Order: sequence, then structure tokens, then C-alpha cells
Amino acid sequence: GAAKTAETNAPKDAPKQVVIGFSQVTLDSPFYVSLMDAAKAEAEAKGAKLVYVDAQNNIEKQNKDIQDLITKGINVLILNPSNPTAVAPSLAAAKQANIPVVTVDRPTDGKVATFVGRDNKKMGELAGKEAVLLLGGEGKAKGKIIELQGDAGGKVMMDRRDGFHLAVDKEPGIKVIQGPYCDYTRSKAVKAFQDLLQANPDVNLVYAHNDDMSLGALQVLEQNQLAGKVKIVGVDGLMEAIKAIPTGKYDATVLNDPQLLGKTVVDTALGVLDGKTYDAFIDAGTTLINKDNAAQYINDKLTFAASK
Amino acid sequence: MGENKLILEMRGISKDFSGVQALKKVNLSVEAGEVHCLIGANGAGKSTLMKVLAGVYSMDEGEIIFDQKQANITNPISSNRLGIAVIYQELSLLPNLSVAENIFIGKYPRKYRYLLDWAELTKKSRALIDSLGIKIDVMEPVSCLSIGHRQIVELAKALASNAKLIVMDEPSATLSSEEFETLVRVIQELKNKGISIIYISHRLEELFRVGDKVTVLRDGQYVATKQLKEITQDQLVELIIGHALSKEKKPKVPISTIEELVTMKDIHTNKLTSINLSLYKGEILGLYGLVGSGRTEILRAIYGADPLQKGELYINGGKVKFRSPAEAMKKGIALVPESRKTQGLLLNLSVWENAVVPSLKNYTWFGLLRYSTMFKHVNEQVEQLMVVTPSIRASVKNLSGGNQQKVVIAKWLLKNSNILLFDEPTQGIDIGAKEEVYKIIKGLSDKGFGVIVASSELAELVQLCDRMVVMFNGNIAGEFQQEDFRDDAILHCAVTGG
Amino acid sequence: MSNVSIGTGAKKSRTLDLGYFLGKYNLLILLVVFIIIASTLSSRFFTIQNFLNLLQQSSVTGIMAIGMTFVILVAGIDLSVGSIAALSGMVVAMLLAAGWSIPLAIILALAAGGGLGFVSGFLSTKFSIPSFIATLAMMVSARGLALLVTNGQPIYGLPESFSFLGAGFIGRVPVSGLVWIMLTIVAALALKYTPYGRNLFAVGGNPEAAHLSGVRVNRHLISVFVISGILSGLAGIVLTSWLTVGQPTASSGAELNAIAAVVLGGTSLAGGVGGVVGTFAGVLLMSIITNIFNLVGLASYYQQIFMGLIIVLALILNKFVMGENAH
Amino acid sequence: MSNVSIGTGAKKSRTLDLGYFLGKYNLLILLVVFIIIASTLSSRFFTIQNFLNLLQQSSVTGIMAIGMTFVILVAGIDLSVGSIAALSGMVVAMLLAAGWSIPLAIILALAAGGGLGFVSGFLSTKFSIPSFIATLAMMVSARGLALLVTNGQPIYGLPESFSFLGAGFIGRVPVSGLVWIMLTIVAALALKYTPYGRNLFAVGGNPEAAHLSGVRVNRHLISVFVISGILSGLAGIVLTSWLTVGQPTASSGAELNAIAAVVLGGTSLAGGVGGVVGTFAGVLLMSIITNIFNLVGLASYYQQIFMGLIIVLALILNKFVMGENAH
Ligand SMILES: Nc1ncnc2c1ncn2[C@@H]1O[C@H](COP(=O)(O)OP(=O)(O)OP(=O)(O)O)[C@@H](O)[C@H]1O
Ligand SMILES: Nc1ncnc2c1ncn2[C@@H]1O[C@H](COP(=O)(O)OP(=O)(O)OP(=O)(O)O)[C@@H](O)[C@H]1O
Ligand SMILES: [Mg+2]
Ligand SMILES: [Mg+2]
Repeated sequence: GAAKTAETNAPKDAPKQVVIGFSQVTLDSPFYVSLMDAAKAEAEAKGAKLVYVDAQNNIEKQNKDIQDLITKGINVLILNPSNPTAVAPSLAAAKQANIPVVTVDRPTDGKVATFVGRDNKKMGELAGKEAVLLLGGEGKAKGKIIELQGDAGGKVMMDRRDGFHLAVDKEPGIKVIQGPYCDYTRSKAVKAFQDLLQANPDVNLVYAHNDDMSLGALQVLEQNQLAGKVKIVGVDGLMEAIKAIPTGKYDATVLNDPQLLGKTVVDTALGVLDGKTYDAFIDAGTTLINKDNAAQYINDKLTFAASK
Repeated sequence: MGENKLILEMRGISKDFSGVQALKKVNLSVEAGEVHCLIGANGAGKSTLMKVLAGVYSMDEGEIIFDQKQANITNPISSNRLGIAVIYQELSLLPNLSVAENIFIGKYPRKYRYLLDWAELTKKSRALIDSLGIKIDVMEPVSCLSIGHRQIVELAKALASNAKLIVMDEPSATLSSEEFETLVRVIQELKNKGISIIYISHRLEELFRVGDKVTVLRDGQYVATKQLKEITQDQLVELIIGHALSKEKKPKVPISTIEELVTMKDIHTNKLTSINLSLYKGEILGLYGLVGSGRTEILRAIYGADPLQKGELYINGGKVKFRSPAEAMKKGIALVPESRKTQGLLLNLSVWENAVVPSLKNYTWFGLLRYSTMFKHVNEQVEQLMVVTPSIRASVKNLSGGNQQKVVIAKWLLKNSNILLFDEPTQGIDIGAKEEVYKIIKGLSDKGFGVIVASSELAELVQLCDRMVVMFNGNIAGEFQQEDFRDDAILHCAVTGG
Repeated sequence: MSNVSIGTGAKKSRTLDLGYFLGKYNLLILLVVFIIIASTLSSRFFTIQNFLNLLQQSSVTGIMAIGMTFVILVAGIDLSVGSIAALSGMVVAMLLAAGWSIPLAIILALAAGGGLGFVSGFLSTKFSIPSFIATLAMMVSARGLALLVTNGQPIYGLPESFSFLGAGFIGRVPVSGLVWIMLTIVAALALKYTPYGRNLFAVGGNPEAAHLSGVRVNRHLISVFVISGILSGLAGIVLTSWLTVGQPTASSGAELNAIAAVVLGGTSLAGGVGGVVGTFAGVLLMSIITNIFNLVGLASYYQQIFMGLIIVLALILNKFVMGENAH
Repeated sequence: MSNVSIGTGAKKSRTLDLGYFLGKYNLLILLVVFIIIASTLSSRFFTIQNFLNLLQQSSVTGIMAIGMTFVILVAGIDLSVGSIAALSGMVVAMLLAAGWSIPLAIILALAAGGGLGFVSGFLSTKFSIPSFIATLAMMVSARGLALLVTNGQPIYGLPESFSFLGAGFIGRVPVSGLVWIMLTIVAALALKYTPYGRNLFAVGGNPEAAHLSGVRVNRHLISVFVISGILSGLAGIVLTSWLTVGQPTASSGAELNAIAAVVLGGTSLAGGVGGVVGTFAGVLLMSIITNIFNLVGLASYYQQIFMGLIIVLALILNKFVMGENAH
């Protein structure tokens, strides 16, 4: 199937180059930009052509984009779905056109060749466990946590929230204040946290669904001379956050390396075209970064820390 | 006429606009089949009374008896159902719709109950327009019509409503003389059919031509009702303004033709061809012509509002090329445009804000405005022009039509321009204020300013001007010196082009 | 329908027939130009399948844009269409997931859309709040409501047969595209051949004059928001059916696309001038732009930059063809 | 300054002094009501620190809203403020990261904002494209540009001293708040005491009449977009300074907040009526609403739902106090 499509789709005079289509959920976020850049670099290294489209966080546009990619002629589709179910029309269209699909970062409900991603719930849990440690350790932890949330209705947000609560809700001494949705952006987090700090001056720890928001909280804490006194835990492994760890102002983040995701998914997609079979879930792995190991992740050239 | 039955009786009508008593216990009785004129100075409450009748405003007290029955009028639809049609002072046409739709709006012919019957609509409206003797394509949007033709469409709209009473609020203000004749003929026909008409106008001669009776309002109060046959124009004027009026013609002062303020040499624009015209210092020049003859265009060309295609324009002897009115204004030129609502006024703003727009720069001190002097001057102008307004902070949209016109004039008097272009300056202004405006215009010319007045009222030009130019079809058809002003000659020139 | 300003500037209709024709159909001309350019840029563009795809892709925005045209015709604006679409999508999905029958679920979802439209219309008319703000408030509140009803969770597990509306085909033609075309035709006829339609032009042209002429202005104003609400609801239902999931975050930002399409289609934001056929072409034009970007593989940021440029360019060309740029 | 139509409906100024006063200051009254309610809801609300926080939080939107007021006064609208803020923020961050001096970087970033504002203004004026659409196109394009310049990546590593503008304090008072207050005062005085300011009211009231009164309408129209662009640029710079990072996605959606605040502040979308003092109060009002939600810990979906409701409610109260709801 795949081979036939490749033949009909490739221009006749050019050498047969594999065309990978990549439908990215958004390119407004540094994480997804880094993922895309890594994917592009890997595709180039492997002699494949990568064409990408940006759904701008809009599921409707994503389905349209994929339709257009199929019209354009691709051999394999890499998909980072804006919603796990709502890409069903695209999956159906890809199936009809005999184009295999590999999803990345976020899974789909429909059947695809494989999913390259991470377990966001686990990442939330890692953050939660570290938070418990920072507040006194299992069973003894005491304190007030402010949680800055991602986007309303988002799957990643829910996983990072649920994973975190899996760890902290067991602790009777911990109270969590759930803040408003800040859409993973620093500017909204700064405003919200300013208010939340005003309402909860006795806060002990801040957990945000990504590092950008955590850094916003840090900004407010610095302004109130509380930096270092209130613990901060984030997710993503943003280099700016990691660099703040040794200074004692930032406590922990959970690695979420987009470069590795991008590289792996392209390799996997090419593998699928070659007829290899994969497990349904390829875990790109994660780990906690705190003061113990922060130094080894620091790399000024990267926006996000790279996996070791 | 005699003892006809009353079609309308309005008794003790009062209306207050948050502090302004527009109507105080006003009575009005109209007989079936009569033309009842309503008159009064600007702001006397004529339009307000008619809007109460139409259901646009609710009255504070009083009662309306229509066709012998107590009428409960709450909105324009209910008055329409009763058989009252109103042609408002501010035209209520929809520029984006066709003539036919405008005539039948609110009562479209239908087919299959829910669908609009375009064929019927076109047929009926064409018949109506034809019966008025005017050549208009009924499928054309109203925005393409001249003001005069729009007025005729309003008339057709009123006719289409099969009303028993038609109110005409200053229908003639924008009509040319032929169009006015059409209006007179239609009024006569309606009268013959037993339809009553309430006719409002500031042009007294008109009332005597079309009206049977006249009711006079002053300051929102009923003054008197008279048979028009039984009173003279001067008596009527006294009823309106409370005292007699002294009319004087401009005394003959020889105008020196040495200093030319404006010189047009072979000017061409979209509408004008080869205009040669001079305005001298201290002169009042009249521009007469039929609707569309190009009077407005001459003024706009001088004012830099329309681009010149060809020709040369000299101001105070110096050649100029205006790209915008702002540049013309800098040279001391002012224009009072013909449509005060769309071109003259900032309707939502206050009187003072309107009045100072062109002259703001005169009131600055190191770039900042000095409000005290500015307000002082505005108040002076408002008093001099006798603008009826509670304060200069009142919004102009709440002034009566005539007072709005005065605000537009005030704006240029504040600016101290020395070349003034007036386009229909007394449109909708009452007889008292008209004389006031004439006095002002004459005063300006006495100061050595140059004035051009474009008007459709020949009498006004005859009274006011030193010299008159008659336009025809974008051309100058003739020129008359004051000693040669003869109505028939001028009219002949305007109609035939010389 | 009159998709451009009827004769604005056309004084003598006879002598200007060509100009008038161009003015009336300039968007179609523009559309043809775009199609030609697109065809030369990508050989895959000018294929039946691609056009059918375009039809399906455009239908959701297209259906919303019909309602938006009505609102803009009366000089209003409706920023809440995207949120209402999302909410109606949630309603239909929740009802279906709860086992209600498809027609009933659809009717209730449409009613929800119409109801919210009524609220915006009522508020903006009765309290003379500018519709921009009334519908902005509705946009924010309805989105919150859509998120609240399921605590932000999407709704899965819709019946197979429900997907016919959004994802089904009759022959090769997408059902949603057919719905869009039919609604456009119905709306165009209603605007031209019913007193209601003509009254909308009157209200948009000059509400005061329309009121004085005995048109019930407020009712007409409210009605267009109800229509827009119902059509947004339908758009949301079609989208839910297409995506087989009810998503509270769906269609965010859709209002701006719809408005841009309506304006491109020649309807004036000042009200009183325009029509739904132009809107149809405007929606298609916008879809073609994204489509061709995707086909030639223009990178995303450039897509955004050019999207803005092309919208402005199209409008300038519009004016130019109509000879109106002189002012 | 005149934050509501001077004397709308006020005939005999003597008898109506109270009504006039209420009309002119109704938003301030509303603000006081809100503050009282907020104070009873949370004891932490009525503290100096919270007000200083509010000042800082509101300053970015507040600075944008000043420019927006100018645009709306001439009956325009500017949807591009958020995108221009983001782009200017990127420009200043890039220049600083490349080692330019702070004043120079700021000036160039402001110039970039003003330049883009000029483009919107020029297009909308010269080609008579509605400003809604011209700035919508600019919003899309400028956002694309902001993303393009650094390929969607934020810019880190700004000099310490740069953060004074956005995060610094004089005493306990935030610098950004002071900048906002000062700009409001300057703008209010300019609107009231300069011919330029008065001319904006004239242009907004009736452009044709203003033109015939010798006002250079086009220049004034373009100028407000330039002002809005520069102020949006400044807002973006302040935000970048506050967050210590240049983010291409910053301030998305800010335009709607700014517009809502301007309208709440009594400036009419129809043009010609309003002022920046009202806008100041409008921005504060919106900030207080979110602030109190956050302080009492109202869940986020409810925040959205209530936000819309409260905006509408505030406007209705506005009308009610002004006695204008009749019509
Ligand atoms: N909507 C309104 N709000 C407030 N005041 C009004 C309103 N309409 C009219 N007025 C006031 O009521 C008075 C009567 O106005 P009206 O328009 O009836 O005068 P008019 O006799 O028709 O004058 P004109 O000859 O100038 O048309 C005026 O003082 C006017 O300012
Ligand atoms: N804004 C306008 N829109 C449409 N037609 C116009 C407009 N202004 C003028 N016209 C038309 O252009 C023609 C010339 O008008 P112009 O105003 O110069 O005539 P005029 O001699 O001043 O007569 P009057 O002022 O009595 O109409 C007329 O047919 C007029 O209806
Ligand atoms: Mg009147
Ligand atoms: Mg004229």
C-alpha cells in the first residue's frame, strides 16, 4: 500500500524521495517549535522531505490541513492531534489513501501505527512526589500549594493535574489551591499569581503545568522578596528554569525533551514505511530535574533540556 | 369650505424633553379636505407636534381625536394604521433601497402570503411616480436621486399609504420651482379627493398659495388659527414673531471692481464646464439656477472640496491650487454647505464643539486651548444669531432644524473668514431669523468681505445681492446687475439657459 | 443577490452596465483569478476531489457566515458565533451520548443556539449596548458555559449514524457542503423575495427612517441574532458530527474568519448593503487561500503573514474594480 | 475629561446638575460599588498592596487602551494592538539580546509599532477599507511576523536593568503603573486642550462635516492608528520588561479586553464621544473583576461566565444611571 502511494505521489523526474507530512498542533509554543525543528533536521539527515502544517490549536483547521496534505501527496503522516478523537476524519482519510499515521506528543483514540510520546500523568506524578519531598516528605509533608493550570479542557493539562494530585492528595498535611487557567503563558500566570499570592500569603509551594508559568510565579515572588522562600515546581525542562535551579530560586522541573521526540518520531515514521512494526506506545522517557542533577542539563544553545 | 367635519382634533398637547417644554397645551383642529398650514419660528414646536401625532414621541398630556374617534397612538405603525402619513422634515428614506421599495416599505404587496411580489411592487410604484409627472427609474436606489427627487419620492410614499391625513413638514425647502409646482398640483388633487393635509413651511408666500387655514405656534404655545384668505402676510409675520418686521432691500452701493477676491478662469470640474467668474471686495454675489444646474459645484470648486480638471483659480489675486478645504480655509474661505445634517453638523456633539471646529487654532496659547475666550465668543455668536438652545453645551441634534442651521453659520462667523460661500443659507430658517441672517450677510459685505450666496429662492437673492449669476447645466447662462433684477428675465434664463 | 453596494457611485445606470456588472461580480472575478493562480502553483489544486474537499472544509465557517451576513446587514456584528457553535456542539453531543434521538438532539441544540442569540440580540437592542460588546460578553460567557457543562472534557461515543451530516457523502459530494449551499440559496431568496428580507436592508440602511416608515426595527434586530445563533448552532452540530466528538474548545476564533469572509463578500460593515452569495464566495476565497498555502507547502508563519496581506489586497482589488477607491 | 457625551439630554443645565454629575461620573460610581462589593467578599481586597498590584497588572492593557480610545473616538477600531505589542516586545528583546543600548532598543521598538499602525491607518483610510478588517489583517500578519523573527522561540537573557520599566518600583509604586497614569493624564489633556484633540472628536462625530470645516480628516484618521501602534508597542515593551522574556505569543486576545474597557469607560463605538479617563476606570474595573475572582478562588469556568455577565451588567447600569435606556 504505502509503496504504491509513494510511487503515484512522487514527481516522475525527481529521485524517489520519501515525503513525510507533519501536522503540528501549534507552532506558537517553543516546545512544539523545537519538536518540529528536530523533526526537520532528522528528516533531512535521513534524506526524506518533511512538509508541515500548523493547526494553530484549531481542530477544524487540523482536519483541513491533513486533507490538504493528502491531496498534496505524502507517504506517511506524523500527527500531533489537537484532540484525540476529533482527528477521526483525518485518520479515515489517511487510511483511505493508504497513508500510515504516527502520532507524536499526544495520542489519538483511533488506531494508528504507533504513538511516540510521554506519559504526562507520570510527569505530573513526578512533580507531585518532588513537591511532597520539598514540603517534608511522605507522610510528614505539610503546607499550601498553589497550582497554576494550563488550558481549559486540554488533555495535557488534565494529565499533569491528575498525576500531580495522585501524589499530593495522599498527604493530609497538604492543601492545594487551584488557580485559574493561564493557557501555559507567563503573562497570564503573573497576573493570576499576583492575586493568588495576595489571597494566600502563606503559600509554601507553587506547581504550574509548565515552566513558563512557574517562571511567571517566580517573577512575582521576586517582586515580593519571597524568591527562594516559596518552592517552585514546574514541568517541561525549560532551560531558563533549569538555570534558575542552582541559584535556589527554582526547585524542580520534569524533563520533556522535544528534540528527542522529534527525532524519534521521524525515525519511527520512516521505519513504518519500511514495514517495521512497533509497539502501540513508544515512550520517549522523562526524568525529574532538581538541584541534584540540574548542572548536567544546562546547555545555553537549547531552549529545552535534552535527554541524557 | 364651510362647516366640514373635523378629521383631526389635538387638544391640550404638552411635551417636555427633559427640561425643555417643547409644547404647552397646544390645540389643533383640521377639517376633512382642507390644507391646514402650521407655522412658527424655529423651535416653536411644529415638528414635535407632528411627531406626537405620528407616534414618534409620546405626549405628556392631551388627547388626539382622529376621524371622530379617540385615537391611541403609540408608535408610527399605529398612526399609519389610522390613516396618518407623515413626510418628516428630516427625510426618512432608505438610501440603499430602490425607489419602489421605499414607496411601499412596511406595506409591500405580497404573493403566496409570505413572498414579496416584485412585479406588482414595480408596477404600482411606477404608476405612482408617473402620476406625479417625474421621470425616475423606480428600480434605482434612492441614493442616486437628487434631494428634490427624494422629496417627491417621500410624497409618493405618503400617497401610497392611502392616508386620510398627510403631514408635510417643510416639503418645499429642497424643491426647485418646477418640483414645487408638482407639489402644488398634487396637493390640489388630494384636496379634491377629500384628503386633509397639514403643511409646514417657513416660506409665507407658499402658505397663501396652497393653504386654507393656518395655525400659529410660538414658543411651544398655541397662538391663533386664521383663515388664510382673511389675513395678510404682514399680519401673519406679526403673529409668528410677535412684532412687525422691517424689510429693507440692500441699498445700492457701487461695488468697486478693482479688488477681486475670487477669480475663476475657465474652470472645469466633473459637473462644470468653462466657468469664468469674479467676486469683488464687499460684494454679495447671488447664484441662481435650477436644481442640478451646478451652483453647489461652483462653491465646492472654490472651496477645494472638488478637484479641478482644468482652469485657474485666483484668491486675492494670487493663483492657488487647493487640494482640500483645509487649504482653502487658510486663505480665508468659508463654506456653509447645503445639507446641514450630513455636511454641516457633528450631530452628537454639542453646540460649542460644532461652532469652534474651524477656528480652534485661533484660541490656542502655546498650542493649548483657552476655553474661557472660546466660550465667550461662542456665547456671543449664539446670542447674536438668536439660537434657541438651553446652553452651548446642549447636543445639536436636539435643536430644531432652523437653529441647527444657525449653528453652522455661527461656526464661520467665529472663524472670521473674508470670503464666505453660502449654499442655501436660509433653508429651514424662520422668517425672523432669515432677516437676521440677511443682516449678517450684509454686515459682512459692508466690512469688505466677499459673499457668494447660492439659493433656490429667487426672492431671497433679489433682496440680498448686488449681482446675480444664473447657472444652467454646469454653465453660466447669464449675469444680472442689481438694477436689472427682474424675476421673469432671471427665471427665463435659468430655465432655457439664456 | 446584490452582493455589492447597489449602485453606490453608479449615477446613470445605463452607461455603467459594464462597471456595474464588474462591481456586482467582482468577487467572482477575483475568485477566478485566485483559482487560476492556485492552479499554476500546484497541479493538485484543480481536481474535482480538491474542490469537494474545499466544499466540506468551508461548510462549517460557511454556515456561520450566513448568519453573520444577516447580522452585518443590519449594521451589527456577532462575535459569539464560535462560542455558540461550541456550546451547541456540546449540547448535541451530550444529548446523543445520553441516548436521545438524533432529530431531537439536533433540535434542542439549535434551540440552545437560537436562545443565546436571542439573549445577545435582546440585550443589545433593549439596552442599546453595541452588539460588538453584547456579543463579546456572550462569546466569553458561552465559552465558559460550554466548558462548564462537562468540566472541560470532550464528549465521545456519538452514534455512527450521526456522522452522516458532517462526514457523509451523497455520491462524492459532502453532505455538509450541500447543506451549506442549500442554506445559502434559501437565505439569498429570503433576502430578495420576502418583506422580512427587504426590511433587513431597510433597518441596516437607516434604522431611524425604517422605524418612521413602520418597520418594527427592534424585532428585526433581535431576529438576526436569533438566526445567527441558530446557524452557529448548526455549524457546531455539523462540526461535532464531522469530528465525531463534542469539544468545548471548538471553533474558537471562528468569528473573525466569518466576519472577514462576509466583508470580502461585499457586505458592508456599515449595514444595508450586501448578501449571502457574496459571502459564499468570500468563504470559498479564504478556504482557497489556506488550501493553496498547504498545497505549495508554505510555512506556517508565512501563511499568517500572507493571509493578512491577501485579505487586504482582495479588498483593495474589490474597490479598484468597483472604481470606488476615489472616495 | 468628558467621559460621557457632554449634556446628552441635559437641557437646562441648572435643574439637571445631579443627573449630569451622575452621567459624567457614573463609571466612577460603578467602580466604587464594585470596590465595596469586592471588599466584603475578600478581606485581602482592600489593601494598599492589592491596589498596587492592580495598578501593575492593569498597566499593560491600560496603555494599549489609551491608544484604542483614540482610535474608537474617530469611530475606528484596532484589532491589531495585541499583535503589535508582541512584535514590539520581540524587537526590543532581540535588540537588547544583541547588545544594543536600552533607550535605542526601546525607540526602535516603538517605531516598529508606530510603523505598523501607520500601515493599518493608511490602508484603511486611503482605500476606505473598514478599520475592523484592515487591523484584523494586521493582527494576523503582525503575529506571523512576530513568530517569524525568532522562529517562534522566546528571547531570554535581557539585561537586569531593563526590568525597571515593567517590574521596578518607585517607593512601593510600580513604575509601569506610573507610566500608565502619566500617559492617561497627558492624553486627557491633549484631548481636551489641543486643537488636535478636539479635531478627533469632530472627525469621529461626522467626518464629512469635519472635512468641510477644514479639518484634515485623513491625517487625523491615520494619526490615531500611529498613536495606537506606538502605545501598543510601549505596552509590549513594558510586558517584555515585566516578564523578562520576549514572547511572540504575548498579548493575544488583548484587543478584546482593551475594546471592552474603552466601551465600559463610556467611549462610544460610533465615535465622537468619550475620553481616556473613562478608559482608565474601565480598565481598572475589568482588572478588579478578575482580581476578586482570583482572591475568592472562583473556579475558572465560572470566571468566564461571570466576566461576560458583569460587562453587560455594568453597561446596563451605565445606561440606567444616565437615563438613556429609554429610546
Ligand atoms: N428629541 C429632542 N430632545 C430634546 N429636545 C428636543 C427634541 N426634539 C425637539 N426638541 C426641542 O423642542 C423644541 C421644538 O422643536 P421642533 O423641532 O418641534 O421645532 P420646529 O417648530 O419644528 O422648528 P423648525 O422650524 O426649526 O423645524 C426645540 O427647542 C427643540 O430644541
Ligand atoms: N452627494 C450627492 N450625491 C448624489 N448626487 C448628487 C450629490 N450632490 C449633488 N448631486 C447631484 O448632482 C447634480 C448637480 O448638483 P448641484 O448640487 O451642483 O446642483 P445645484 O445647482 O447646487 O442645485 P441644488 O443645490 O438646488 O440641488 C444634481 O443632480 C444633484 O442631485
Ligand atoms: Mg421642524
Ligand atoms: Mg446645491
